[in-house]
Amino acid sequence: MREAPSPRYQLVDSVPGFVVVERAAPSNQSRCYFCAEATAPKEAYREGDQEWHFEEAAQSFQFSVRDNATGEVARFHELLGLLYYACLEPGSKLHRIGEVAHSVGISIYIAITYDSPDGTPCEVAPSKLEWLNRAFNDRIRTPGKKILILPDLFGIQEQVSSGQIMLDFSLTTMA
Amino acid sequence: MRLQQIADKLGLEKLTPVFDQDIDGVYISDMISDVIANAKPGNLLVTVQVHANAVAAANLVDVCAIVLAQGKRPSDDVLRMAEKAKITVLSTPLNRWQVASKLYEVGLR
Amino acid sequence: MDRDSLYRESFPIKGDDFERGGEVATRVKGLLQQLGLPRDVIRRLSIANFEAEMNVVMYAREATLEVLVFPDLIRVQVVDRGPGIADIDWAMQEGHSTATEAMRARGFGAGLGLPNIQRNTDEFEVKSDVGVGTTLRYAVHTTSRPKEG
Amino acid sequence: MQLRHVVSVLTCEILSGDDLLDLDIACCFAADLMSDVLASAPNGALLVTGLASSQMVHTAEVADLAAIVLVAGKRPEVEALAFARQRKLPLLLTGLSMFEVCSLLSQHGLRGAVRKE
Repeated sequence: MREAPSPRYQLVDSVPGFVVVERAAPSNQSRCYFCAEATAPKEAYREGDQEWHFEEAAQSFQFSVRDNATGEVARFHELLGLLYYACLEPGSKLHRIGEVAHSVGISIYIAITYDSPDGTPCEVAPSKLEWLNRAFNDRIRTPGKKILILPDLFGIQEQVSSGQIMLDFSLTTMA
Repeated sequence: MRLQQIADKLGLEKLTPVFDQDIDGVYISDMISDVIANAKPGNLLVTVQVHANAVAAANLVDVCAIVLAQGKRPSDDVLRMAEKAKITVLSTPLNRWQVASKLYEVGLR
Repeated sequence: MDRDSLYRESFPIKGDDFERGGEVATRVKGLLQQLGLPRDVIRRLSIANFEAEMNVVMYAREATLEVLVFPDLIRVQVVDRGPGIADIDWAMQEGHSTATEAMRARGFGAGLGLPNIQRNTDEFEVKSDVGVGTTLRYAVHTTSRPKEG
Repeated sequence: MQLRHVVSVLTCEILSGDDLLDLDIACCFAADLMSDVLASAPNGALLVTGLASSQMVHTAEVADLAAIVLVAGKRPEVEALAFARQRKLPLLLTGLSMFEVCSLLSQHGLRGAVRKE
């Protein structure tokens, strides 16, 4: 196998864990967080007047990106997963934007984030997104191909299902 | 080794046109997170995962092709998505173990 | 501009800097969030800004995206130095927005997401000089008055 | 092939079943999707997997598999390990990838599973 030249930006410190989806009663609000424990916690707990119940867990991982030139490291603890534009409904705004970008060799992915404790999505800082983009683009070897990971400018986070986000849900289904 | 050569040697069924290129190693997994974290550009991805996200992850890390083991077939939508992203999808009735053995026999490492 | 804006900020966009594509739209979104604008206004402007930014990233050398905040609307002006658009009417036709190969063959540079920008905004205007550049001006009306700060 | 042979070929860490290394492994099945294991893995097979959750051991138990190799340096869930120890199910860890495990073992003569119909 040929040794690829060492890339400047690299995914490092991969920590395995779980994406845990939980739901509150009585509000029926849902939120998700990352758990790096060896076992996803499944016990219900109270927070104010809400009781949070475990709903689902998927195997996942968190990682950092290291700039090998400076040794700086950024951890992506807010990143839940990436959503490929083509996994969205054809004709939707982002799908259409993604098609245009695709025709010039750019693959658009949306960074979907974990929820903050109040249930609203976290945000990935633009500077960190740039690192993430460089880390993935440094790995690409197909000439002319580019990855563009965007924040959720389009408000799609609340409309997508976990099946559309790159996560390992349903791996353990024994159907 | 070229993708087309491997497809011919193992008798893989072509579910999309073959976007021929050099293969750099093999990665076997059905887990999207594993593929994103560990698969390398130019890898041949062997999986039974036929979900659209397998194509999404394959495109993200620029693997050269997806080999679906155990005769798995994705939906036409997923195949169209792969073809559009210029990711070759091949299928074989062999299981992952058998695919791995054969790929090793023909010289992939 | 026929009246003074409450606030204005300029953001430079560099052509061919793919990995930062979307950065300006992201920063502007942060600004709009600070202004406490309705979510729908932010979303529509973000889509328009992203389209405009990508046009620059894909086709132009550089541009400036300027955001002007008024009590009842947000105005955005994108001035690029690039190939310009030879036939704006053609570029504005639905369906031509995705036919980039054909567009490039016909010498169109920008204009890629123009119909989408128009769809998402309340005012839209495009001016272009071939070989010089393109100026986009668009605005979204804010139903509620922006909050202080 | 004896389990101890698998351990040496893959330089495994033995988390469970260090007293079961004489076990004879008939064949091997590689999978991350547990539904797939249930559908296709023959009993007595060695399961090669990247799934670290307790479903992995439960599935191995239900499908009557001989042992499990967890690949790519993954650590099993605490419950999974406790279950494996309790049921005397050998659980091995290796830093090798699934492809490396499959190709190395087949090179050393271990057969793949013939597909159950």
